[in-house]
Amino acid sequence: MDKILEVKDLNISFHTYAGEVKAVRGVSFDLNKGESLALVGESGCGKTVTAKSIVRLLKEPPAEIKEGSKIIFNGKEDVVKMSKKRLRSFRGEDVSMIFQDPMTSLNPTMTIGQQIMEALMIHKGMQKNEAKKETIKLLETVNIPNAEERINHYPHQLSGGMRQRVMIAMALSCNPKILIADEPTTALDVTIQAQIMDLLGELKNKFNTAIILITHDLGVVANFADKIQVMYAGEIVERGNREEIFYKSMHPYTWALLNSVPRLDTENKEQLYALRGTPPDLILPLKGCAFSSRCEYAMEICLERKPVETRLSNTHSLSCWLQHPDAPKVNRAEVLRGEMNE
Amino acid sequence: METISKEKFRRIQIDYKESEKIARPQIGYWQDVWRRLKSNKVAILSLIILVIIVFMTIIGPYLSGYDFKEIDSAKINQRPSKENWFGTDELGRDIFARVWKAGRVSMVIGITGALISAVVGTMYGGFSAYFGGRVDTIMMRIVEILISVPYLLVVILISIITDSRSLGTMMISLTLTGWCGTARMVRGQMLQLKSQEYILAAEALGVKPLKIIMKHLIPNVLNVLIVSISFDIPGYIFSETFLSYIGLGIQPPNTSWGALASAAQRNFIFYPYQLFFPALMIALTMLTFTLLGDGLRDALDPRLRE
Amino acid sequence: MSNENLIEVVNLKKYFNVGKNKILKAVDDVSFNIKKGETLGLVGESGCGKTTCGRTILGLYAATSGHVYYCGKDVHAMDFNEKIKFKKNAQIILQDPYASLDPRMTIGEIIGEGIDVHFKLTRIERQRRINELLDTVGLNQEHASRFPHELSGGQRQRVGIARALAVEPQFIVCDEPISALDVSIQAQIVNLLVRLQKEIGLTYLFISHDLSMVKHISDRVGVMYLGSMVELAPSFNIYQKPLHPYTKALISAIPIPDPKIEDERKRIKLEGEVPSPINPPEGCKFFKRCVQATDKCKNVSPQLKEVEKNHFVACHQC
Amino acid sequence: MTRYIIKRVGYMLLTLFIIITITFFLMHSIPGDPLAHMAKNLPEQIKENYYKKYGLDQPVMVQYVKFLKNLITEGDLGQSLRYPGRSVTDTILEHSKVSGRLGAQAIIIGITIGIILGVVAALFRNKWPDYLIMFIAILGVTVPIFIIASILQYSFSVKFKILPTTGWGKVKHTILPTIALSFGSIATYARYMRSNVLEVINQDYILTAQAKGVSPFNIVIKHILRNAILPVITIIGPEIAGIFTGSFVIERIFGIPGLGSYYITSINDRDYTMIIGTTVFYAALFVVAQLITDILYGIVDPRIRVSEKDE
Repeated sequence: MDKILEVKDLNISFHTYAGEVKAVRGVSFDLNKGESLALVGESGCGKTVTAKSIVRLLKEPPAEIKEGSKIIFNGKEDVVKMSKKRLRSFRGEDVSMIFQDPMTSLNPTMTIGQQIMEALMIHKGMQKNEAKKETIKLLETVNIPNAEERINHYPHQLSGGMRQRVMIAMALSCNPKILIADEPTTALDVTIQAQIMDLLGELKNKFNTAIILITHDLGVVANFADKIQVMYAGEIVERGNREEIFYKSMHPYTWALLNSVPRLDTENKEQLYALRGTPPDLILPLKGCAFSSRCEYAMEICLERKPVETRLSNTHSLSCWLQHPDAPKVNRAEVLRGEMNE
Repeated sequence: METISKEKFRRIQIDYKESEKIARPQIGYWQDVWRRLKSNKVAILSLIILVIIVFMTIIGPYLSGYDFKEIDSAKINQRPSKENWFGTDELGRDIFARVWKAGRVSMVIGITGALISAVVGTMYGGFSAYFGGRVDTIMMRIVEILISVPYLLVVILISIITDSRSLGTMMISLTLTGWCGTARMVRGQMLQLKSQEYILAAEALGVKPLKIIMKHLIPNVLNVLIVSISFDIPGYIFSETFLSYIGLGIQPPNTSWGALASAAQRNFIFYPYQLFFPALMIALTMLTFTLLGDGLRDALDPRLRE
Repeated sequence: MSNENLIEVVNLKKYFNVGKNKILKAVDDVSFNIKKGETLGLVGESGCGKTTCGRTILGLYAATSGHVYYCGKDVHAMDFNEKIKFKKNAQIILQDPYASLDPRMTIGEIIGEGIDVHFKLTRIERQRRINELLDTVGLNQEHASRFPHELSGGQRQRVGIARALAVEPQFIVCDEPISALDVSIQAQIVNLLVRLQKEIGLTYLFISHDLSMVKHISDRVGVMYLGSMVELAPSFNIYQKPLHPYTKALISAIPIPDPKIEDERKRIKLEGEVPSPINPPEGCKFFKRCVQATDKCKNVSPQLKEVEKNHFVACHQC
Repeated sequence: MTRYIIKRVGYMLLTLFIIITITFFLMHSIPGDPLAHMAKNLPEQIKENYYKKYGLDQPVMVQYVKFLKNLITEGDLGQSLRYPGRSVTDTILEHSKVSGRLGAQAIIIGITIGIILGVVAALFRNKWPDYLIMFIAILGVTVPIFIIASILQYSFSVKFKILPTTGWGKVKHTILPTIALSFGSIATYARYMRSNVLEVINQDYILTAQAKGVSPFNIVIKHILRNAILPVITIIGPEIAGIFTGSFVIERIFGIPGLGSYYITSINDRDYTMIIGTTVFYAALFVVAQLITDILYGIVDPRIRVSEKDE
């Protein structure tokens, strides 16, 4: 498969009054054409910052993409070094992004038609009439009824789910190669969330767009992502394909994420596997493993040295000292309930 | 992989509470505000200049050795010199003494005016928001009508009626409708606060209404109030200047910056220095208050907290 | 759990006037009870009235009609002293951990506020109590002097819990206490709530839009739609054999963190979105989105009926 | 929308009525003889005639009803006390033409230049154009208008003799007064616009537009400007009040025969009928201006316009 995006050693800092916050620390990953990748982690783990940096939407300053970071698009261009002009055609045409809150991400004084047409006219050089036709077609693609009427509506006249559909239509208007979706369903109700996720899956296949989905909820990506990367404190702690993360994950943090969602088929009120404590403040220098302060299996080494990445398969790797041959063995099945019946 | 001693792979007990510790230094609300205000050099410079001006209006009139109303026909309209630092006016009075004496009046007008507006406006707006419903509608309709008349027109009208010659009547005409803006703003802020979840939580705890007002509402209105006071002070000084210029201001022998400036304006083409000093003082005071207000607004804005 | 009812809600209605001839029926004739030591879950999508219901039960909103009885006493007919006493016994934990703590007060002051209202403690006793509460919710003494904005979302929510616990209540309305939190932190909060229930014998009304969490923590679950209770059943039943088409759709929409199950799962697709609760139509409120709807559903509003022991549903088809 | 306008017009009429009433009774509550300054040395008989002529011999209530009736039916505001025989309404109309032109020029210049400067300042935030514009703006807000006028007059008329000091009639006469009068407005709009733009820049939809690949120029024109200018309409009303009061000062300094300078003269003359008439006129103008800006805002902002239509 062709790599559409290669992120290499991405380091991003924010400069605040209290000092430098190292929000993303040495993140590397690849994305293939038409593939879906999920970035999963708690708020503040750097997943949104990583995503925004791919489209260069971070405000610089206070953000700073550190020297040596590379974001290679389509095997040749480095986004970090892109000219402003190229960046403009890059955004929207090659990569587009949708955000968490569809209310605030749409311009309140432009009709939704105008907003979608704008992208078409910029990147595809369409005339107004042509763009309008295309817009109606797009709105129909994202299952908005009465599209011809809807294009004259303003965002405040639509419901939350509809607005997110408009955002998706807008993002896909120029057939981008990558779509970045930053918690697209967090602000929506469960039934609407299911609708939107189904729609994204459908469109991914239809347009063959690679999708980077950012979420804090592993449940959302169970039938969606080809690859999953778990982030903690600005680093990727474990990565693998869907099966590997859900059935073979070895990082205690991934376990915690998997177990913290109650399953409908389990006993009532049984203790949920919950992470205790709070993630570290990234303003501090981190010694050892960032997760060690909350890890049930922490060892002396974890406090002293950063774990090295261990590869378990071509696609599955993680950074954890438990993988060291000298480390005590932890039985995954015992940790994870629901594994017993496998 | 280099060898690591097996010892290092012993399981250890983690105190989870360690991770709950807050890494950043402890900082109180007002400390934080002060820190941000301090980092705003313009605001701090303004504050320093203001302190100097206020100090000078207190001791200034006694420094030159002339009384502010002492007429000396032997030296009228003199340029600034060693004897008369800011020169003299058409009656030979020492402008230095007059500027600071006038400043005292202007400052008193500005500060009292702003304080009256703040108190009356907060009470009115607070009551309106607290009672809500019909009371609120009626109270706000009254304010809307008061606000829908140009402010200075009201001031002029009241000044004519009260025949304002003294500081007291002048304060009345200036503040009669001046508090309306504050009332509106306080009400808006209060209504916003009232719907906050922490007010709901306090109600659920059984905290008494008076205590909710004192402990939750007032402290949270305070920041917008401070900003409004800092913009009201120059506003009142400005209005007084205007009144003096159209002949409705402070009457001789008492004087204010506005009165000084309007008197000097008539002779401006011949004796520009007579206008220069009062004008400079008015501009400097207004400027520093406004800049300080800008700085305070930024420093107090919760959205700007990192 | 005993058989004694701690809370009884009888035909509760809460309407809001939102303009000329526009009435928002947030809670429209809801009845249920909560037993001592029980957790009753209340689920539904935004705008279904679950939050309003919880707040009306606590007397924070005046009821339009109907009654709420706490230990047999009508909450909306209490005199001042009874109300204060009731407020000591019935508490609330709120949704937004950012808006529910006064930004101008320290954590210690926030927790101490309730103590000051209901107990007469010396300064040292009060401090000791605050530290004890902080410890209960897994925070340090050091946090007492901090301000809310210095804490993370999970930490703030635990402060909210400590504030409610401070008055030693028997009954707590948990008003979407986890929806604003990350998944991993949600488990932390839910575990804490379960532990507290076991230790102190608390009774909860747990409100959330997340059916899986509600099902996990509750003994019984009520499903609300547009101000009405459409199904009320023991939580195991709700999942195992949901009867109301809305409950079915809700359950099928919950993502399960297991690809094999997810891939095989068939979703009940719910068309459209929740209609506005302003001037809702006659008949079944779910009519427009329901696949099984008939003419009867359009015209006659279904009543909650017991189809099985303890399993109530409001649907003409069941 | 129509219902909204009707409602607003109703409120406006009520407000006007209250203003007229209060002004009237306040002016009539002034102790002393309104004709004192001119009737002092006149014989009793003539004095009484004067009183009769102005209706001052009747109870205040009767005078009020008569005043209202004349105002509503004929637009008549009575006669000047100082200059008997001169109609207040005619005087106002005659002088307001001059003031109107000056005010309109100042408002247009104030809004256009103010908005442009505000946008430029925001886009160059914390760079030298921002500092320069904000410095000028802050001077405009803080320096009293008569000082600005004096400085302009001194430099352009006295020192360089490019423009006339005083007078009225030609375009060159309006240049300095317009600049002086619009200075405060420019400053206010620039400051307001700057903070609006900065607020809009931080909105999520600007991020969306960036992610779409819209050029910075188009982001400013299509997304930022529109959203930032909308609230500016709401401060046009209060700004007009500033222009009124500014004109009182400016017209005197530049010797312009406008309503403002006439108003000040009436105040100094204590010409009560003239003061009542002019005050009512100014208040009406202001209230109407506010109404228009409110309606305008409703029309321009889709969030208000469309939701009203839906009902």
